[in-house]
Amino acid sequence: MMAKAGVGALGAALLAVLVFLAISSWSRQPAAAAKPSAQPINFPHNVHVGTYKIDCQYCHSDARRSEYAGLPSVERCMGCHKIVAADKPEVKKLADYHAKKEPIPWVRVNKLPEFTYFPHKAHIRAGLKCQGCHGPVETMTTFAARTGTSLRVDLLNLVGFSPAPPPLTMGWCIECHREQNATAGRRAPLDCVTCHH
Amino acid sequence: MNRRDFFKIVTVSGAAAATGGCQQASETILPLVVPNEQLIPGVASWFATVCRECPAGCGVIARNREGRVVKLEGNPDHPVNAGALCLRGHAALQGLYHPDRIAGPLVRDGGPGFKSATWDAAAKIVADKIGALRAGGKGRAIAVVTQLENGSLGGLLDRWVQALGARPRVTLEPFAYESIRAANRLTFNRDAIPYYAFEDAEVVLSFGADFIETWLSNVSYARTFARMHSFRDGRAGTFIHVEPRQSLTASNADEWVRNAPGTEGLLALAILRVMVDEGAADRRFGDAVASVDVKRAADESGVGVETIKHLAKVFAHAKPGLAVGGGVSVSGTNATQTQVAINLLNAAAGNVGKTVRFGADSAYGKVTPYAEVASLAGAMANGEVEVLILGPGVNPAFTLPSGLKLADAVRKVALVVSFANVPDQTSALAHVVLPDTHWLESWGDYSPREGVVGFLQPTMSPVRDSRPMGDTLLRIGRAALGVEEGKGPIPWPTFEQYVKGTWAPLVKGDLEGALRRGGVFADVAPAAVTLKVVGGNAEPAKLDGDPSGLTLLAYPSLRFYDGRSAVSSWLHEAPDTMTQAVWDAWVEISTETARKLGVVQGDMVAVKSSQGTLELPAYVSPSLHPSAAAIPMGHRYTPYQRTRYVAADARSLNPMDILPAVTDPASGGLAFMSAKVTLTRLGTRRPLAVLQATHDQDDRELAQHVALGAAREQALRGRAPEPPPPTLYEEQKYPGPRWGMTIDVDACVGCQACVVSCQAENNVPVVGKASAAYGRQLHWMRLERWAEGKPEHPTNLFLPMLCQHCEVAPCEPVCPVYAAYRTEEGLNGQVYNRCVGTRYCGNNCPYHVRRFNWFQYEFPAPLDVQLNPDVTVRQLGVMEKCTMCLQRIIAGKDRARDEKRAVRDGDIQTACQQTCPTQAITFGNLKDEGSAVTKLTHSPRAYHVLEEVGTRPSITYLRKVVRGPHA
Amino acid sequence: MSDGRTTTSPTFADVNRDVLRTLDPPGNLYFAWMCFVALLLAGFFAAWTGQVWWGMGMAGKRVPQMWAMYITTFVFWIGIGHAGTLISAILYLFRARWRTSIYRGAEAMTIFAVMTAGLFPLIHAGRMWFAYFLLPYPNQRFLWPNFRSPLVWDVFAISTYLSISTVFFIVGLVPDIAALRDASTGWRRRIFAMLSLGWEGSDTQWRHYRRAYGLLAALATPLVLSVHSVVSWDFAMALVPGWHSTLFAPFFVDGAIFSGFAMVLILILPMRHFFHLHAYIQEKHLDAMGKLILVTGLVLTYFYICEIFTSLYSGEHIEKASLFWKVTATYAWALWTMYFCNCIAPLVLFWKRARTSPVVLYVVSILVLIGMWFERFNIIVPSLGHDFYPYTWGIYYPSPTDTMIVIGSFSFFFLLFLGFIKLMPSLSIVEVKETIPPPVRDRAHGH
Amino acid sequence: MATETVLGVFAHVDTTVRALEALRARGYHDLTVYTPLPVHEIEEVLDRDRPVSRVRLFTLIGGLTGIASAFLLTIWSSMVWGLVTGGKYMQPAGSRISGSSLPPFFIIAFELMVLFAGFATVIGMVVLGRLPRLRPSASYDARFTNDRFGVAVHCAPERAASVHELLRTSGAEEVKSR
Repeated sequence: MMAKAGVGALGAALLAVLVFLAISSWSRQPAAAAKPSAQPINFPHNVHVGTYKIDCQYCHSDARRSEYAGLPSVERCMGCHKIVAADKPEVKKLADYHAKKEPIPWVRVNKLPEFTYFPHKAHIRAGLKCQGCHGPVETMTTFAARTGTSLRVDLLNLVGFSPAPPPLTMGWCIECHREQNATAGRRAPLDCVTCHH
Repeated sequence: MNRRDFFKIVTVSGAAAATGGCQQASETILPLVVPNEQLIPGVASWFATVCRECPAGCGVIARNREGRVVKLEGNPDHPVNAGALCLRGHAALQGLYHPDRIAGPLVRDGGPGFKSATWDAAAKIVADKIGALRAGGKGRAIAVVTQLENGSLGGLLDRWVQALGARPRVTLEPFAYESIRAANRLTFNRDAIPYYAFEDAEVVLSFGADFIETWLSNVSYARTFARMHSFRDGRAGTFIHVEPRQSLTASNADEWVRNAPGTEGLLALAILRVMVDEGAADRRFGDAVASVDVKRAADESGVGVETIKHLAKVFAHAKPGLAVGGGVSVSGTNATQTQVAINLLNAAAGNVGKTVRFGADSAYGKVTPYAEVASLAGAMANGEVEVLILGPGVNPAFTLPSGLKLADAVRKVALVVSFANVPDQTSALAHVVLPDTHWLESWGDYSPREGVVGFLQPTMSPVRDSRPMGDTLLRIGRAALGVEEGKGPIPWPTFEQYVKGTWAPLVKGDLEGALRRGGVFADVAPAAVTLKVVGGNAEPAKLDGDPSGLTLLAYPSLRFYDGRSAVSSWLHEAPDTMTQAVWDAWVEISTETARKLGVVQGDMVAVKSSQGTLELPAYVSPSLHPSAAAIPMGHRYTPYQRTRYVAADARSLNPMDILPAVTDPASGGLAFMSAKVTLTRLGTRRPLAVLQATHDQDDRELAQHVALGAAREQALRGRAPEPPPPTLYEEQKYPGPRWGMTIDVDACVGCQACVVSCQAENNVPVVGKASAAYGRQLHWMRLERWAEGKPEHPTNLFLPMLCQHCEVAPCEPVCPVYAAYRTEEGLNGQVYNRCVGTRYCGNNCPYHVRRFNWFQYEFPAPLDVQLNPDVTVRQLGVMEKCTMCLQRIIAGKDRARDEKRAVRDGDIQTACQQTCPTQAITFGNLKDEGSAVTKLTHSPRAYHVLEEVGTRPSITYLRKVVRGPHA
Repeated sequence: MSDGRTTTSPTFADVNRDVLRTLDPPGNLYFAWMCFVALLLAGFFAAWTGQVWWGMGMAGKRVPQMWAMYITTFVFWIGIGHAGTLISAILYLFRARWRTSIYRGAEAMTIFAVMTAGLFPLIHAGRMWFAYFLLPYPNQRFLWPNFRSPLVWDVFAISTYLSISTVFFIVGLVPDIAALRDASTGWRRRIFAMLSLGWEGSDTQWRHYRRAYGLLAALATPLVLSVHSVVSWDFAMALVPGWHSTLFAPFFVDGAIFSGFAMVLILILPMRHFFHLHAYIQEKHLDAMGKLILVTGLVLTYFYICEIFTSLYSGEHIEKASLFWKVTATYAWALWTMYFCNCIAPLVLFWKRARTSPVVLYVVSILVLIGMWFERFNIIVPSLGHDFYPYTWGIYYPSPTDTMIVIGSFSFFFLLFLGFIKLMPSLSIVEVKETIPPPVRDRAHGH
Repeated sequence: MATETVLGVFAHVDTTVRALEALRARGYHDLTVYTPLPVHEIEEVLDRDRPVSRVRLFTLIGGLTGIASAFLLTIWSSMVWGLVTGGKYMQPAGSRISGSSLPPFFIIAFELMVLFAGFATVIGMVVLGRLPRLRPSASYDARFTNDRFGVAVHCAPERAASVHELLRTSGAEEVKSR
């Protein structure tokens, strides 16, 4: 009877160790990527990029000069949509925002892991295509991306497979940099502090 | 929450985002409604303005990212500071983003507290009262007190005062140097403070003038002093400093002469007497010093006759020399006499017109003398003032001596209106608070000296709901006058329009250019002055209180000036270089006094004067004159600092609280050295947070020096190139540049500007007193003071210590996860993401420059808005250290790449280098033979700290060149 | 086998009975101890939780003592973990028969001590939740640990040591669990049947078993010596004056054995008393243990002298300053405590009466443990406190958190050990039988 | 081919040895001997016709695998990035092998050698000893872990009777067929 209690105490203590370690460790792992969800305006990339062949940087005009690609100002959207397709319901939403002088609360889709610096500018300067990282945008209706580390890949790695690293993870960046250096003769940096500082 | 995302997300223009600074991060991105071409998210914009943290008026440029100012730097085009900035200037950001900043107008809630009000309601209270007074013909009952505003705001206020028939505006600056003006009136017939050309002097003889700390224009004079003093091409000037206390300035002197407090004038006359006697000065000065007895002067001042003769010889032979006077012990009741003596000394040595230049006169010459402030206080006490308007930056209840009983006088005023934007001791007495915008959010201009007009422009939209004082007063004034906008004596709708109107003739059409340059800078023709030799007179300073007590030296602090900068936690955490103490005030007592009282450092001591008692921990200094006790001014805490960083302690830290209101009769200036105090041991302890364990190098040759003669010889002969140290291993190859740094210990004056600049640039958190005292401060850079020689008369060497970026770095191989490694460009990389926090690297660093995040340090809102978006905010449990401003290197390379060229020497400046007034720090590519840093690395004075450990640092120090007895 | 022969020599059945009796339901004293230990353990977890939540600052660490009591206690426990495998492996290879009655307890102690020690790198890490970065496994970042870092050597050395010790322990347990299985019924029997792998003691099994056991002992022997050497290199590879010494590996190994034997005595003596195992743990065992403590203690004294001598003889100003500071300044009391406990106190064991007196042995063992804890403390804290750079010299003060965690680590260890002695035979049934004369019907055929 | 197992339970070592000697003399080699502890005398008798345990082969292979994998892991993983720490390249740089970081890798190699060899040894023991057994073999008796010795003779059923006799005369307490 008493022995059972002793064994129980021991087991409980050990379990507490494990539970504690697990919870505290798990809670501070790098956050997984945000899931793409509904945007305030159902913006069709395929129409803009695919059908009308608008250059990415026409709207994301900061990409060539800034760390961030940036989003077009409402003013810029209205530049075309004052006339073009002004009767469509989604475009009317845009006009509403413009009239109210409110920014459109777009939902973030591409999210880098924490504490990482990614300058769009340097990549545009190197002549990379946006699609190289962001996927075939011209075929997407609403933009979607699955980014960030995944447990599945970790587990596959652990048992000896080496699956392709998921987009916007470190391995993914490194893979491209290495490939570019090896095949295209570029000097894509592989120094840790280039992105982590 | 990831701090960087915060910045990415809120890339909104305009006021909405910038005011809050406390928005929660959301997973939404807000684009601009209307594009703002000046602000590209992710790209820094720079706005030039003028620092208003003290009347020196240095030019600053503010780095704006995503609509927020994240860093201040000196304006390289500005003639006063030429790119350098002192620690107080950097810390202005913390005033801008102060957690206690007042949001919106406040009015009394009927009791001791305040309640918020609308701008209309609050302004109406003031306008009604003023209108009523004016209608009753009692305009004189309105008083306006501001800090030194000599530009448009001053002009507007003067018009306002005139329009309403109020009392003439009083500009209140606690340190007003009335005695210099008075002495110049007497000897040169000119009521002005001239420009002192340190850079042209061979010998500087300073009587207490703490020009590296606060005297007149510390950045400007530290900069020009370095040009005169630091060793370059075999030449170096000499600096002699006379002061009872070894201040920071004194410890930069080649010869520090410790005198009895208040005997500076006597010494100056004795020196002049010797000069006259030995034929080194014109005979006409003989009359002026006829009554001076060198022997008696030596006895009274405690300075030997030989020393006086030596000083006279050195000073007389300088071509040219420069004598300056100031500081607390030259602010007694004999201050003007002392300054007259110094003027005579300059005149006798032929320095006037050479190193003492009238014409480009300092703005300080326009400050209202203290005597008038005192008379205003008297008027208030008599009930003659019914409305008191206090501008921002003035805090008379704190900065004026308690002997003036100012607080009591203010309480007699029916309506006190404060424009403070952070609560202080005086705004607590106000009835209405109409928060002014911070100077970084304001239009304006300021002229630090004749010919130089610095322009202020908003560098961001207001952080809190506040309005420019000019706008508010225009509104109130018009309401009181009962006129509409555009009419009457003050017709301007806003202060901005008034300012631009006054600028129009100055800028000659190129407003944008002037704003970009930071103002309009013109050379002023020197003004000739004629000397009137007046009789030298040196009475001892009159001291109030127990004659057997110690002379109280209440000295202005490098960190807080008069206390207005004390709102910044960065400054509280930047150690006082001499004591290395943070977060507390102290009373500095000599070893003799300490022995008599039986106290050691940290023991509480009651300092009693005729005005009251102050209880402070003791700092025992072997070098202080035994007849003195010194207390730094300006120590005060704001509410959030009290709760967060120091154990709540309501007692005063302010020496002004025990200072009698005594004036120097000749100038009307406040006598800061006016009290004798008696000290008693309290028996309790409040240990000081002193960062440096010992000032004794223990023969480890961390800070090295070389005698002037030897340095000259080496400079002439050069140094044989050293063979590379033998190694079994492959030398590291650097495909690109290899970054390196040199630090000239000879040039470093210990001003701590680099420390605070680094803190601002690199998101270094503030840890508070307890942590700092326990070796947990997080500064990436520290300024060490190493004392050599006799403890009572040490030679101090200042050693800025930061990550040495060793080639054979002990920290790297011990890291289990490659978080510490050597980059291709010769830096010690530290990858925060990868760091597990074993702290092995921290142990193994012989320099102990690695910093660990012991806790999750917070940046209380809205201080978090200041964070540099290019630098990671570190998580708890992570090791961090100097990165040699990696983000600036990346930006510099990026800029060069955009311009399709290689990085040039000087393209990239680290934050510490950029701000250094004496240019002691040089950064660059060590592989480039032509770069400045490579040349300095090969200097004969070059050495590495702890060279024998074999770490082969990338930071090379240059030995201090010592002259004088220790050489 | 003559040394095993006494007039009251137990039989094989006695051995089974006596050893299995130790697993009888425990009394109130046992539970009182268990409660006390569990209470301390709760404090340990509370302190640890606080530290993970608020940060490493909860522990009294600072610049320059970035390491302090955690690493002290870590090295202490690793040291304790040495005696077990030393007794079981090295003494096995040397055929020292007196090991048989104590080795099981010592092995269990080893494993629990290494487990306790293994907690400390986790407790100590600023970001415990990323401790897995130290493990070499393929990952999405393409990153690997730095095999040049002594801490990675630690990871390998300690995990190998723990694995091999555990394997050794379990292999030794298999025949005993079979005996346990055969003496029990019901669900216990089924569990023991599984744990014993169906051991039957057939000749084939014994043949491979003996060979495997011998090989494991041969593998474990260099491992014992290597583990503490590797741990010592955590210090020896660093530059810190007082650490940077080639002496450290043998110095640490000796110290570890010294403290390990002391801990064995601390555990064995009460077991002998409460379980009435005087027939198996005899005076000659105590005597042998006493002699080992004495010898290792004398060797340790020699190392201390060497350490001081090399410091003085080096001519290195910084090295000498560090030594001088240790001997005279703030932490001098800790240093002199260590010298007394490790050098002076064991000298009493020169007398045989002291070596065979449980009370004296117990007191000496406790002193030795105190001394050995302070040895590690003196290596870490004062050395760091007065190293190269005078600016940052400083004094470390333990905080409630690290004090609680250090004390709690003892509770963690004792909880495991208390549980073990009631769950598994704490004497090896098989090996104890080896020491007593086998049953012989015909004297003529006996030995 | 059906065999019968005859089990003799002994209380003494000398009687067991005597029985074994007798069985060997009669040509019975298919024996299983159960002992509560390894008994030297019994092993001596049995080892005459049994090979040396092959566990050591497992150990050798395990150890070599450990060394190889350790060098592979350390050298390869440091080549992946070629990071420099402490002013030294991790990989052999240029022509000089001294540029590499081999010495510390020997530590890893040693540890992995011991680890792999240890596990291989246990696996060898388990495999060769036909462990684990889910249920006890037919001839096993619970007393064999206590203080009894067992000799199981696997023989043709027709010879069982003579084995019975032989065991009994050697001094078996109990003889039974299973």
